[in-house]
Amino acid sequence: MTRVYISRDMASVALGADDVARAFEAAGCEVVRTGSRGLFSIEPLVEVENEGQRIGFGPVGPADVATVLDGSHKARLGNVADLPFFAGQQRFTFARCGIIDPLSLQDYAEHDGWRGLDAARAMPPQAVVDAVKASGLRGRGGAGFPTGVKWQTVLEAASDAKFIVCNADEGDSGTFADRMLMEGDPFCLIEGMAIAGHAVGAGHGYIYIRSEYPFAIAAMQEAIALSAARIAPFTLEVRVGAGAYVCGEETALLDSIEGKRGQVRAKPPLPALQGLFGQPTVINNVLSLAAVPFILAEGAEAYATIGFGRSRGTMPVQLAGNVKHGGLYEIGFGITLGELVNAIGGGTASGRPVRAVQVGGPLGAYFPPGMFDLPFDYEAFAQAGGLIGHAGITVFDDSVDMAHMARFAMEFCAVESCGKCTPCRIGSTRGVEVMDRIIAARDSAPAVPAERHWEGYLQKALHSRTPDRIDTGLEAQTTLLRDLCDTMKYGSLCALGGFTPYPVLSALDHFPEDFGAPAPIKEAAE
Amino acid sequence: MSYTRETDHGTPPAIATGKSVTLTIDGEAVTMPEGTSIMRAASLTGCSIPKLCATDNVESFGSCRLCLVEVEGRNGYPASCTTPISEGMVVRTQSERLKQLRRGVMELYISDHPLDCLTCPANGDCELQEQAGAVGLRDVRYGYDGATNMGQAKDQSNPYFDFDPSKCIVCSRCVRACDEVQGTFALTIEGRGFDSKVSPSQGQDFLSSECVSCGACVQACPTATLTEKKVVEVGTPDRAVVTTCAYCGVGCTFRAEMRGEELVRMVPWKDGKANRGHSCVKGRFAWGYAQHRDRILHPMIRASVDEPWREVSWEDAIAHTANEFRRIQAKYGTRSIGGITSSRCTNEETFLVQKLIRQGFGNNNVDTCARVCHSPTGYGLKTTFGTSAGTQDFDSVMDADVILVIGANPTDGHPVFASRMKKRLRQGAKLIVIDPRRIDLVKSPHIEAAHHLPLRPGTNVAMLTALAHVIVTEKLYDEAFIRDRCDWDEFAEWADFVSEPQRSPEAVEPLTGVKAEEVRAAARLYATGGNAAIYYGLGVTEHSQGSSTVMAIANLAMATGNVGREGVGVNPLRGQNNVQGACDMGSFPHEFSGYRHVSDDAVRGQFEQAWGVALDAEPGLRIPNMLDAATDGTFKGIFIQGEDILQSDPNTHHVAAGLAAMECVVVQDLFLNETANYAHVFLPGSTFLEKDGTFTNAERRIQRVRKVMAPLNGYADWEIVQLVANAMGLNWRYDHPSQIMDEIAALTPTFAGVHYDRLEAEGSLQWPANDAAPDGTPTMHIDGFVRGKGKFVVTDYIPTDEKTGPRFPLLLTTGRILSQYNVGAQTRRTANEAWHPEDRLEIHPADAENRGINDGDWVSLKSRAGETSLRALITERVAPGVVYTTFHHPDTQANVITTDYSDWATNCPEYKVTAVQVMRSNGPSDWQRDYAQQARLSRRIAPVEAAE
Amino acid sequence: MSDENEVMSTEDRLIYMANQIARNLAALGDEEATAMTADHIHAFWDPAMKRRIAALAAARPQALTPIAAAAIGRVAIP
Amino acid sequence: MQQEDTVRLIEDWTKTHGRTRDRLLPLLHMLQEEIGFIDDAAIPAIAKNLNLSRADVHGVVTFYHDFRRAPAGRHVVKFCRAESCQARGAAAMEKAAAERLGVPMGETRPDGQVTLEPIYCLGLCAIGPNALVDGRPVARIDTAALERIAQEIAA
Repeated sequence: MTRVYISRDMASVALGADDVARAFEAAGCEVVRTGSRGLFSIEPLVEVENEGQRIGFGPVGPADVATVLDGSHKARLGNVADLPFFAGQQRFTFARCGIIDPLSLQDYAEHDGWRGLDAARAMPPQAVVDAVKASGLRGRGGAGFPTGVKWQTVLEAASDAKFIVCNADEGDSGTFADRMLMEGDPFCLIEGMAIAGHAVGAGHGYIYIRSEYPFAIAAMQEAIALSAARIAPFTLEVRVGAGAYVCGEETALLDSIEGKRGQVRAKPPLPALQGLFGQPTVINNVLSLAAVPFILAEGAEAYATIGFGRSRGTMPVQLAGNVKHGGLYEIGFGITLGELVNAIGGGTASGRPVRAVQVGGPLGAYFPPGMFDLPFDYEAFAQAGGLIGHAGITVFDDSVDMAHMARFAMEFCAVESCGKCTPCRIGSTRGVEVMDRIIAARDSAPAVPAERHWEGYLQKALHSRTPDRIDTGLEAQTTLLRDLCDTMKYGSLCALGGFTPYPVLSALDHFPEDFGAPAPIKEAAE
Repeated sequence: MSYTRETDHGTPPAIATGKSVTLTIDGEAVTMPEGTSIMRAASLTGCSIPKLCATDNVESFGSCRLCLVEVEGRNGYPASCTTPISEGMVVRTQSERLKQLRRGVMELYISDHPLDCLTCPANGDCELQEQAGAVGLRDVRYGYDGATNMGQAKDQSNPYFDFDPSKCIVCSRCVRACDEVQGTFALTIEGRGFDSKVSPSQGQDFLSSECVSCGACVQACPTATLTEKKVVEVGTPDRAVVTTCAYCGVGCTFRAEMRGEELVRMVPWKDGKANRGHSCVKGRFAWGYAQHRDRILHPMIRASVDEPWREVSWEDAIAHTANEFRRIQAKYGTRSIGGITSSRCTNEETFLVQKLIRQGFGNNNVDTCARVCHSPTGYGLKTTFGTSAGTQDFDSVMDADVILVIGANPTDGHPVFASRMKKRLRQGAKLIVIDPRRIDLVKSPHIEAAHHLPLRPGTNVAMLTALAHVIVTEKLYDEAFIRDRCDWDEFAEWADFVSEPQRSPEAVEPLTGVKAEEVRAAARLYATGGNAAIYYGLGVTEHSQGSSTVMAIANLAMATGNVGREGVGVNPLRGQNNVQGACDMGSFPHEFSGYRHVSDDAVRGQFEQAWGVALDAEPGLRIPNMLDAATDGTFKGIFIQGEDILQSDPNTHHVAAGLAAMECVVVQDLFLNETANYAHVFLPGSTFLEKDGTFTNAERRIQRVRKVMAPLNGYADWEIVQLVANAMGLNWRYDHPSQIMDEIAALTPTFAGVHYDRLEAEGSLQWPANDAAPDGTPTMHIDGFVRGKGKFVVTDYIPTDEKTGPRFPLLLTTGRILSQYNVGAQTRRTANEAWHPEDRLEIHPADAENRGINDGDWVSLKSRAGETSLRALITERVAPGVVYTTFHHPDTQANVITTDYSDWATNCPEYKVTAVQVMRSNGPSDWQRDYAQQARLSRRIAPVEAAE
Repeated sequence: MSDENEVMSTEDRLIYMANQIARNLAALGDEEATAMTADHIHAFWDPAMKRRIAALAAARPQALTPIAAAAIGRVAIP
Repeated sequence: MQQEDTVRLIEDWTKTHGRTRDRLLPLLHMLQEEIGFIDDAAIPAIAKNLNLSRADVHGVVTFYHDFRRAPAGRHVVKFCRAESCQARGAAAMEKAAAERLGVPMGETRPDGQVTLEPIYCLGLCAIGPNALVDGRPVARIDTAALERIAQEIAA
């Protein structure tokens, strides 16, 4: 019987992988459902096993069974791992993804699974924490805080009840690495969490997954049930979000697990000291925890040698949006933005020129191609007024209206604001309104009203309300937009309100022409 | 004490660790306790950081973002409310940059806020307005045509305050106050983001929500969103007087805020050590009775109770009273008259009434309403510990690990203290409830008792002895404590007694109806769970075994070493505002102030010397004995100050017969109460707002009552008693209550250090306050019991003679409800009627079904003492076989049902156990109709003649 | 109104009270219970009540329990 | 479903899954799964079983966009509006979807046949515009794909 491998990843299914799998089953093949290899332009991908070799075909439709099986299909890719997209990667975390049956304990064990956990359990907790520290692993959720330092704090906190919480509330547009890992290699995350539990003395863990990821939820739940005995006495459960982006913020996530409104807590106290249910808690992103088995199995050194500056190890970069070869690309830090977008991503899917890329999700900055020589590195991005975040890169072609994207950033913040702090709660809504005025003024240019002075003290402001009192001109509104962004950036309680100014201001700074400004200032970057 | 508004330091004090931290704030070196927020540290240093969401009675929240500061070496601008100080920190609270950020935030606030300051009820008293000025907001550049949350409908459902969501800034202070301070969790934020709104329960109006109208949210609100109706109606206050609430035994301190001569609102005072800035629906809002049109403002007399009242001058009324008492004594003997002091009046007034009786009447026929509530506490704790009072202050509960509540319903009876208790329970303390009813503490949002022992009414002693049985037989007692602090032989004798097999949980299970295993678990928790504190109420005392129960409680505390430090003890929750004080002041017929027996020659000698008369060495009559003597014809006259014995005392028929048999009943009260229906002289009383004095709360805390307004009736109560005394030939010359307190201090060792100037300086003092304890005594029996060795008393379970049987198969127990107070004379004359317009009979669904009773049906409630009718409330709060009602409404007259059984030692009535039958009925009973008719006739006041 | 016979007369009540005190103290043993019952009546009863219970003890000895009767015998009657 | 049935459902669920506060979201998910929405009338029973106030539960239900307070249409289309899908033309497709399905974004069609809702990212960001159609992921939505979805919903 011919064995074929077809992804069960949600993206693959969205592209029709289930129908393809059914067709191969109907043709009498043994179909093994794997995770996704991570290159969506070749999905649905079918790999046919032949004398220990896996020959890839893709994209493939249900009608293509015969030609695939006889090898005549025109989308024959050969050994998938040899494709340039894969050959250039350093797959530490995603080594098994797309290759194994994600819910086969046997597959997992045969592909180096559990080696990290076994190694960790043979060591005293402090040694495990030391290894994580030595690896240079930094939190992959966005802030880039050293994981080992966090673990040390929890290890040292005195309590009978400590928790490991995995933040799998991957809500950033342009990112899907967490989802892919949970669907494609769930035991890896489980192993990472069990190691964390051993390292800090926690007995129970939670994986908080957003409800928009039904496949990941199902995969994790099944994997937890299958591996319960292997990780015992450590125990795990999945908690499902309910449509709140802000719950990706770690303290809001903790409140959500506790059954509360997912509002952001003020820090301090740090979750490491008073986290879930007030107890010391390790809260890490999926990719941070999933990197841990490799570090323990291969040694901290193996991980730390890869990377750039203070950003050590690999980063699973996600290429998204209007990009030809979208997908997941795991690589050591230091690769430039331009290489990722153009060389690996192959430019836009539409074939039009790239105009902007947004890095790090809805709270990340927009960069023009003029800045494509930026190396992928936490510090370099911060310096350039952006952030790596969860390493999602969303590509836009030249049809994009950056004022519209700035408005959308504010709108998204308004939709997802938890409503706790004022800058985010009111500011995001005002931001949409200001952007509407800017767009209206831009589109009806050059109607900048005559110079008007808006003096007036509070007294005046508080006692009269005339709708047309404000200056709705471009200049005044742009100034107001900058002031609002300043208030939000420095005044907000968490990154949702605090980082929304990044996309807004970067759009304004790098694409002023979309905001009705007279002259582009692109040259500066070049 | 300053009467200005208290400074809000923004965040609560740090939890004491003993360590302190030195930092620099705006260039000044400051040392503060570790854990203090930057905001609080700055405020205490005198520099104020703008804030809106922070207020120091709830935890910091960090939402308004006005309080941002600069900290050297740190990125960004941390919120000063949520950032704790640290060693060497250098903080700047003011800079151009900070001003810019704060202005930016304020601009956003004002962009979603109505611009109607001039017509807003909070104008001049609004934190948003104040902070907008403070951050120098000049203009709102966002305009006013964007999205807003304005224009939402006002919720005016609560009788005392309005909710205007248009003015809400979503700071969550109300929500947090409801959660953290009150512990009701009635408020939430609905929705999220820009659409976030404060919502009572499920987006309902306040009245139909879970809100208990404690006022914490109104207090917390920084804008006009939650505003007292009275402020809207009268305007913002312009002066204030700090005083003590006249409702329950918690003794909350309030700031009475006035506009001219009109009381605008009562605001809980943060420095009040009993309430710590919290309040309940009664003290906060239900003070309207003080100006109610039912108040009688002129003295009245009549020859017979079937005549209408006739208004007379004060002179005539006083002279008439004195003449009548003298006439009766001349005719029937010195001991033929007596009096009742009021637990609602001040210590000074109470002291004067008992002095009038002992000095002026020449006998000891004085009693007080503590007779019917906590007299067993006095007896029981005096016998075991040596002091007739609770052992702790309220703060102590925050150190308790196990809280045992027996026969008390704090969330209804002592709501402000209950909120503290609930806070401690939410922090993790364990709770044991011993009560026939499933009171709210057993299970309410975020609170759940570890053990509820729903015992059959009347079996307290059996239950407590069973707990003792477990503690002794499982050797869970604290031998070191007992050997050190008690008499070991007495303990051994008691231990033998409780260890007898017939007292085990298993043996008494058929009596108490509580599973033995649950009793054992509760006993183990109490004995081994850390600091264990017992709180009890009238469900302990108002039994034929009230005194035994109190002693059984004391035994448990001693056996487990839970006396003499913070977090433990035996704590009676006193009913009325000054019931502790009334007892302290010598209101009982057998003792002088400070609980000293009248037969003690040395003590009596002191009083004789001070008062210049010979005093009676024999105890006087207790209230029920006075009434017995009256029906027998030997007791003919009584002076009753501020108590409505007809409604509050058991067996109404017996009370009525006693009163009817007297020749001169003098009632001094605010209203023509039920007892006044049998009175010949009515002397109008004054409210707590109209006089100076002191109240003593359940934690022995003596607190000042301050005159807020002139007495509407012309005199404060103490002045009236003085007039009566002088008309009877005494020569009293008090110009101010402070002089009365000086006399009390001089004659009462436990009060020796209590003087008004000290109370002004300290705010309050807890007795004993004397040379041995100059700062008063928050916790008693620290180094030894007042009586020397703690005394274990064998408490045998003697069942009450009140038994159920075929005629009266159910057990009635009585109690009260949050919104009403005692006989309801005050609260029924306020909008609190909205929550509890009538007394209802709680009955278990099974008992109701057997009788064909539906929820809301009229039912007759009948005991061997009497019968009344009321409407049924079907609920599983009561166990099958038990029914429950309140006694707040005179038209129900629940005490028509209660019997004349009483505590063996103190005659405290057995309110809590009456065998009854319940049947469907068509409405009020004949007796209720007759009584209503009679009351109407009795309350007639003859029109004043035109010529005058 | 219910049956008035069920409300005790003053005399019955005094006897009931004396017996009730004695009954609650009985667990202490006869001697101590007698002494404490006597103390109790001495300390808390008004002179008229004391006189009346003494008279009742003579008139209706069978109505009192042995401890109550013995105690009343020890109370000084004013 | 009758009110008593809902109450029994809640009681049974809490019996097996626990009554601590942190069970609130799982319980709400279960109810929405079973009944299709979170009925205001069910909130007192939820509060009672988890020892919360009604306000607590109401605050949570209204915070999370997943929880419906009224039943949805027979079919639910959740259309992604996030940046990556926008970069691939989602805005135009969203408009087309609203027109073709005859229901504005965020609403249920008067005949109750379909609800069109926004969703922000399904993690299928290189193959947008994306949607969940009755829980099934659909990628690379174009006019033809919309037509297939419309046919499916009409059935």
